Amino acid sequence: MSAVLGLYNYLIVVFLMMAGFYVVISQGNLVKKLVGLGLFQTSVFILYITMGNLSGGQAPIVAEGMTAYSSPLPHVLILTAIVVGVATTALGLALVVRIQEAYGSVEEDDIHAKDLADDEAHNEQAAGTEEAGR
Amino acid sequence: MNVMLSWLSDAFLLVGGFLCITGGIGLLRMPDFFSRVHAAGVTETLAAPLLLFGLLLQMEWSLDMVKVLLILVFVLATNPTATHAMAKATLHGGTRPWVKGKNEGKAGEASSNP
Amino acid sequence: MMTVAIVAILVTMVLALIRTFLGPTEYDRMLAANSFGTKTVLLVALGGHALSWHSFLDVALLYAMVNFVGTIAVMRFFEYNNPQDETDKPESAA
Amino acid sequence: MLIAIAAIRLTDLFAVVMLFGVYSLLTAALFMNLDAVDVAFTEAAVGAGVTTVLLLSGLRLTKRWESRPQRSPILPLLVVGITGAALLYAIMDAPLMGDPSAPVHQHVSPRYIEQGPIEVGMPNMVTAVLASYRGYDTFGETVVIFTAGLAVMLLLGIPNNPRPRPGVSAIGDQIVVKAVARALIPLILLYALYVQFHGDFGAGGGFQAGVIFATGFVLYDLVFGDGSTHAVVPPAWLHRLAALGVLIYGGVGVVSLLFDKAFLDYTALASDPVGGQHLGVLLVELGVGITVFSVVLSIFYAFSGRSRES
Repeated sequence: MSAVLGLYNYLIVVFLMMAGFYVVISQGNLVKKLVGLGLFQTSVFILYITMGNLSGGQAPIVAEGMTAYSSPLPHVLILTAIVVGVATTALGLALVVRIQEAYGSVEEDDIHAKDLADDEAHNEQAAGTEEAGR
Repeated sequence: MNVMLSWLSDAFLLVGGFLCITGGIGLLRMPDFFSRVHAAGVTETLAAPLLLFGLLLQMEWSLDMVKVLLILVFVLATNPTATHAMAKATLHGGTRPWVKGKNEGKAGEASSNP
Repeated sequence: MMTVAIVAILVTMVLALIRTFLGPTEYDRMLAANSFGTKTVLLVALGGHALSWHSFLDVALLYAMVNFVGTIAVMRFFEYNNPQDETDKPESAA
Repeated sequence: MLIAIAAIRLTDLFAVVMLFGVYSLLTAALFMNLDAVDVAFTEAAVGAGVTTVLLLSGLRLTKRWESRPQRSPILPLLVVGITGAALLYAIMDAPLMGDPSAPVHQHVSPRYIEQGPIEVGMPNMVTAVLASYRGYDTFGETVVIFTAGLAVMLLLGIPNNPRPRPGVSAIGDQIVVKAVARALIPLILLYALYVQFHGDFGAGGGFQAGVIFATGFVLYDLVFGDGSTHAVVPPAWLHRLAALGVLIYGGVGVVSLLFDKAFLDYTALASDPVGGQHLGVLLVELGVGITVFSVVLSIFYAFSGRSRES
């Protein structure tokens, strides 16, 4: 029983991670993929913080009469990771906005179809110029 | 004196918790948006100070009490503002309050929702 | 009594969450999300005292601010979409 | 967990983003419960505040409704299922939560906990580790944030005179909101400064303070209309500020080099080591705060200043 309780947080982590993973690989919408990445990211955060936790411990800020503290190292790593995460999310979003402007869509299928059409048009054009050259 | 304080605090917490749940049920059960605004906004505005006062009475005198008061000010300032703005925006957006007997509100709600 | 209050807040949070999921209109979702945020502030304030967390009040104060900013942002960006909705809707229905 | 499922199912991206904000708040509460005050602080400010605002403003530039995927979800589900099963198998061996003999608590952590308050002289170990022991890491992170801001600038750019947006905003011109916001914004900024300089003693520090400070200005821009913040903080300044923050951080390192100490060894900054550490951490946190603030705000400018072209 205690094993189940002790691993409960890890279960949450696995679930969230898989949910984020599923969104990233199955959904066609790029904005939603970003949200999925966010889910995945948060699950990693929770994993680190869970590992750093100490039963009977205290937040790692020195207080009178306390000897047991949670490990500060994972906290530091995650703290910076969160802020870096928002910066990278913003970068991804900027890319999505540019894609929307270039293709008029943020759905993966539409973009792919458009790319294929462009390629075909380009090939035909190339073939056409070759013919003309001959 | 202390017994008085703890009784008072308990009473505050109890009433606050009750109001909280009332608001939650109202939020879930009310028929349309405008009545839900009442459920969420009005009860919350009373429940939050009650709960925080209950907390305040249990705490020892320190800087933390000032912080609780700050939270109180913040919740009291932002919550009614946010609900007011939301209600106004909804009205502006074309949704009309649901009136008993008429079906207009439902239609308005349906049209603003795809 | 603290426990009772905390349980009450938790129940309310669940109710608000259900409304956020169901919410027939966007406004309902906004309202429920805002209400959920306020409840989180109260939960952190009360729960932090009960479990004697460190500097929980700072966090609660921050939540209160962020909640307001988030609500305002949601409203700010909401009706911008309306002119496009007409063009977007048929696509999504198709 | 439930929120995650709902976020997958809903096609209205607007609602998805809102749910993501709520989810973020919940995660922060979970972090609180796991004794990670600083992390909860950051997550609340960043996840619930800034990410929501950015995603919403990005959403305004793209489409709101998602089209239903045509492909069958079976293959992704299968992949996810297999990966999940592997992970589940892996966590069986993971140390139980809160177990003192877990590897995390064995190597450097005890040293940080025992020696940190003595060597660096500040109660908040997270700040001590962040700015002093792991100063290199944090410097790297700051540069990453700076670079990300730069990349967004390159991709989108900040228009100098943003055109008024088409369509009506839901808040429009509400006097009540404006009045309340006018009263609250100074409070937010003051609180950000408190977080910045109180980071040595309690939860807080440069990262959080920068984000909160930026949030105050974002609120101003949201309430008082497009580009009104440009008059307060001109976009041209932001680039310089972001660079200035990184320069402060690097400058502290160079100064310590000049005193024949290692890069970012703050003991060089004052006659007694603890005082030097204090000064160094303060300066470094200030640099981080300035960079984060200006990057977040300029990213917001970049998104909000752009109008949809279609």
